[in-house]
Amino acid sequence: MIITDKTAPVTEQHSLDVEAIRRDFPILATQVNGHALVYLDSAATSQKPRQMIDALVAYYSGQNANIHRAAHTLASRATELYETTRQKLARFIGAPSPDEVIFTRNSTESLNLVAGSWGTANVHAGDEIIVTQVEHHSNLVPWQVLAQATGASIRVAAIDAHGLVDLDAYRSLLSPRTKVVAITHMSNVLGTIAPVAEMSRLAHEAGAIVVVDGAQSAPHLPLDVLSLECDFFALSAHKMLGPTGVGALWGRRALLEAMPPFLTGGSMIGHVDWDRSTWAPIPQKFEAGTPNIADVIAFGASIDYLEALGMEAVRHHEQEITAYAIATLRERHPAITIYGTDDTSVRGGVVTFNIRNVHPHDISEILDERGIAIRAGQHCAHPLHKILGTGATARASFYLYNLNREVDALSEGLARVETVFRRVIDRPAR
Amino acid sequence: MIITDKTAPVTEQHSLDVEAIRRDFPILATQVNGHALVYLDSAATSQKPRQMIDALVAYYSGQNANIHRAAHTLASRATELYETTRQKLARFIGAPSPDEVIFTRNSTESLNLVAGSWGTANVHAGDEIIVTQVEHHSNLVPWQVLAQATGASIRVAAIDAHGLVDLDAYRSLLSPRTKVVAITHMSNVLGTIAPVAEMSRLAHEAGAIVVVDGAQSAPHLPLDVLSLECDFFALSAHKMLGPTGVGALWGRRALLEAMPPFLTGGSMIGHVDWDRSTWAPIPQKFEAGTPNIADVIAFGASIDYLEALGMEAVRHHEQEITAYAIATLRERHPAITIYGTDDTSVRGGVVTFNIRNVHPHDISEILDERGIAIRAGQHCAHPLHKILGTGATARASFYLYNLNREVDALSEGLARVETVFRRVIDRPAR
Amino acid sequence: MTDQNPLYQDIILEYYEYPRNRGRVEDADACCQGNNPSCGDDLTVSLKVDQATIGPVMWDGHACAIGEASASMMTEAVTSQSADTARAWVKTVRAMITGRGDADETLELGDIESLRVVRNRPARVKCALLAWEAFDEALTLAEAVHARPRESTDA
Amino acid sequence: MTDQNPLYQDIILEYYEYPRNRGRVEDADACCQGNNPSCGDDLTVSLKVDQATIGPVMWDGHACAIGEASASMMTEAVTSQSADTARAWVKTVRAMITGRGDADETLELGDIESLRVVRNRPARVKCALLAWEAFDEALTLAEAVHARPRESTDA
Ligand SMILES: Cc1ncc(COP(=O)(O)O)c(C=O)c1O
Ligand SMILES: Cc1ncc(COP(=O)(O)O)c(C=O)c1O
Repeated sequence: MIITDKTAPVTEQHSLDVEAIRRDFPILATQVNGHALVYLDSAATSQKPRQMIDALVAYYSGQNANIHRAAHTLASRATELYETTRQKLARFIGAPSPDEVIFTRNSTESLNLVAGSWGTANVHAGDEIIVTQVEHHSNLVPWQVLAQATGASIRVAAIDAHGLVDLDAYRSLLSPRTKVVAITHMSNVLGTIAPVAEMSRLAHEAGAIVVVDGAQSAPHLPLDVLSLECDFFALSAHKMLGPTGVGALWGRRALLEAMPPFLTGGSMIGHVDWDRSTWAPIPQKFEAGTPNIADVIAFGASIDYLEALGMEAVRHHEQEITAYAIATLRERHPAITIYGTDDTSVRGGVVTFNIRNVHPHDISEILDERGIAIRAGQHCAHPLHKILGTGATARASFYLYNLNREVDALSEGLARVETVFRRVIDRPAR
Repeated sequence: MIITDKTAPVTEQHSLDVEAIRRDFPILATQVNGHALVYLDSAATSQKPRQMIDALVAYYSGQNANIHRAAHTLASRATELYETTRQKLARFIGAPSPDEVIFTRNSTESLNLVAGSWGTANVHAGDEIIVTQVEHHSNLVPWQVLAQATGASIRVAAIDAHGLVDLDAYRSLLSPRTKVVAITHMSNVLGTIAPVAEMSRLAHEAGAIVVVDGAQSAPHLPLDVLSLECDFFALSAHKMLGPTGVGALWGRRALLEAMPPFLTGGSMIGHVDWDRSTWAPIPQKFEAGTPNIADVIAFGASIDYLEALGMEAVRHHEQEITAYAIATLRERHPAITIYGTDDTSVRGGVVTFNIRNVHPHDISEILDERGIAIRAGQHCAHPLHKILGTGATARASFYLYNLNREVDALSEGLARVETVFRRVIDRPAR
Repeated sequence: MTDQNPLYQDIILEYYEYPRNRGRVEDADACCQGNNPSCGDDLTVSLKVDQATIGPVMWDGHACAIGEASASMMTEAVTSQSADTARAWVKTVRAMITGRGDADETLELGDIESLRVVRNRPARVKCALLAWEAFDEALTLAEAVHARPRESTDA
Repeated sequence: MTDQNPLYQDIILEYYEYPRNRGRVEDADACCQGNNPSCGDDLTVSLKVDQATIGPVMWDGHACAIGEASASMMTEAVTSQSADTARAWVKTVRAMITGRGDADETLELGDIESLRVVRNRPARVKCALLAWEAFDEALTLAEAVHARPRESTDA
């Protein structure tokens, strides 16, 4: 293994040293289809710094053991490392205590946990669950399943023409029947950021709890769950420089303690008899079976990396590149439609677009031939696409390692798309 | 990264080249507390060959992308690699089709999936669920939760004095009320192997389905789910040279297709509307959200490793070391009690024991000072420990990389335990 | 062919620009949707079967250039054919695109040959087959509706 | 002390071999279980409180040598003490073992000093504290049972 220094390039005065950062991401030096990789798909999953990869190698090569159940040295060291990530993550998101942080597989499982455990215990026939129009399937379908099982119903809070939650419409949906408000903090399609704190205050006045899908915000925004005033917050490690297979759920202690377990089995029990069992205290109560030990530990290195850069600086960088991308694409590609607001103070580094009469798959295919990776499709947000009035969209998404020159590469790739599809583009919109 | 050959040391005539194998496991060359590590805790989690670690590094350094949803090259290559592991695992366990293999976090989640999805849809008040006395909490507590939610009840099939399932007792429990028989294939405490095929035939005659907890058998026995005649089979990658954070569930296609989803969200849907959704075909229906892509892919390297050695050879090696361990410990340590049968044709490489009047924690502590890692406690099997009449046990467990000289080290360590605790050992049993 | 994109050959772009048989067959005997939920592709194939002869067949909806071109080509291939020949077409295109199953060597592929390029692009195979699979299903449905006993087309 | 194991000092082994106050207090005012589910340790502390004085206190069950020795030491330390002093003992031992919280420097640790070795062994901290925590809980319970108003012991 190469000997490497452990820390991320330190950030000066809010501006990232992106060239130095890029050297930490081995995949960014690779070629795809004979071209240098231009990775504009971080909203799907981020790339990984060598610090995280090295942590995995170090773990499996010298520290691997099962945790929580043994007295031997490897096992207690592994337990300590695992719990250290819980502390780091708690600090990173502003959770008052590491006990309130539960490790899951991904945001999807975190949201299922809330719907399945808190929801099943607290939602009844006639209750209402409010979601917003930008929800990812993972913060929608679990609530549908809960609603169907309990006889509750789903209410949908509309967005305005800029893709921002319409607060008046939201307010008018709230009522004593509202039990849950499920909000995507940052849309993975429009990049728009929801006014979570304000929505939470209103929801709490109505007596509802607030569940925030932070899959897109945790990687990109400075975070503090207490100032968001929410009750639950879900995130995925793989979107924030971490490994696949790790997610987390933060929840308020009193709620978590009152909730029944979600999955059951080893490690989450108190006493076990043949026909009944008692549960361990939180967070163990919600972590059944052998957890994803190695990846949780390696996720600690990703959090260290983000903290060393500073989330304010990450956010600042992404606002700049997003503004540059919106301006560049608009100027050079008259047939483009860009969705969502242009105001980067309320949007993150996700630029979703269409080119008149060209299917997003064809756009991504042609870009891919030049090593440019974007997404095409519905981005796990079918209902939102109906509202946008399009079957599918193309999405370029940015992260701390992206550069304006990659936006230029995207633009050149789109010029090639326009050449191939010139004749259909020039026709009226279908 | 070091350039390494990819394959495991090829096995000749059923006998493993253990010295060569050990060179593939970097952790086995490390020291713990100033002594060469003697790792006898593989039943908790196995150590990892560099082939698996290299696969992880290769993935994150050059292949990382989210799967199933994109047209770009990295994403389709990652999808292919991910699905290749599904094919390998299907072949490894004898599943008729890769579609019948679902990736989960661990055995515990696999068993929760069956209890939560099949169970909730099919088990009703008055029904009975049979478990055996050796069940790990992960194949017991989910059934308790199901029983409590549905009004079904748990029946417990007894083991005999050798720790083997008493088939007559089992037969007498079966009735038309039996809906599920949940069997641990190989006990993680006694090492005993259940006659799954025979138990399955009897269960099917009674109209019940059979759920096998293969957490301990998949790593150690040649497997064929069809000849086991079971309906579901759960396993954990981390116990079979694979990474943490990956488990699998095999189930019969017709059952899986008829089951409702377990977790919901991205990737497992067909169509999504605001208030209802349809589901993708299996296996996607059961894999909500971004799966543990990297670890599933790396698990493929572990399966390759096991297949190159041959599971017959692995089994043979473990029978030999187990027989040697039982004989050595009995001969040199008169105050020892070893649980379970001595017949290695029906037991795996797990040797659980006690030394008179010495608490297992004290045993493991003294062994740990010499770099010997064993487990002490109840091994997630509280009810079984009540039957064994002991509060806790010490457990040494073997795998394909263990040598007889490590059994000797264990024995020398126990001699040290006896020296420290001589006076209490010489007193009558408490 | 100098600057021609390997996937977006002129023939495919031409079909994409000028779709054939796009729309809905009125009073269709059967109507089936083919979709690719993750990418939002959504095609509907509608058809009539008159005695032993298929037609008209139309497709509607949205897909990528490959998917829409393939849909147009499908309608041209199967219209006025017998059910057996239409099924041979489906099997042949499936075999050409996926490399699995047998092709009917007697069929003249013509323009359809251009779809062969998706073979090494798993993400596009689904697009190219979408309309063919929907047609296959619609045909089966239409036959069931007519409740005519049909001869097996499997070897 | 030459061949003495760092954890298993003679003093701990002596207490393990000859437990003090093992068993159950008859007609106890309170009885609390301390357990460590994953390792199967299970201790029950029972006690009486007579006026302001604690005693008898006994422990029963099974734990490792550290856990059992610690339980015996606990009974010796708290018997015949006032509730306040007993609580100061619990806090002091907790502080010594975990490094968190304040110790009462005026208490003479004596044999209990030997428990300090678990401090860097997280897996054993729980064992060493088991009986003390169970005692703490039992004392609170007993006081509640007597329904006597007690002075706060927190600084
Ligand atoms: C027999 C048995 N079943 C189930 C499990 C649970 O496995 P996991 O913790 O990987 O879910 C284990 C291992 O801990 C086991 O030994
Ligand atoms: C807004 C949003 N919510 C939820 C998810 C689901 O995350 P995961 O697939 O990691 O569970 C994603 C990412 O796919 C997302 O962008």
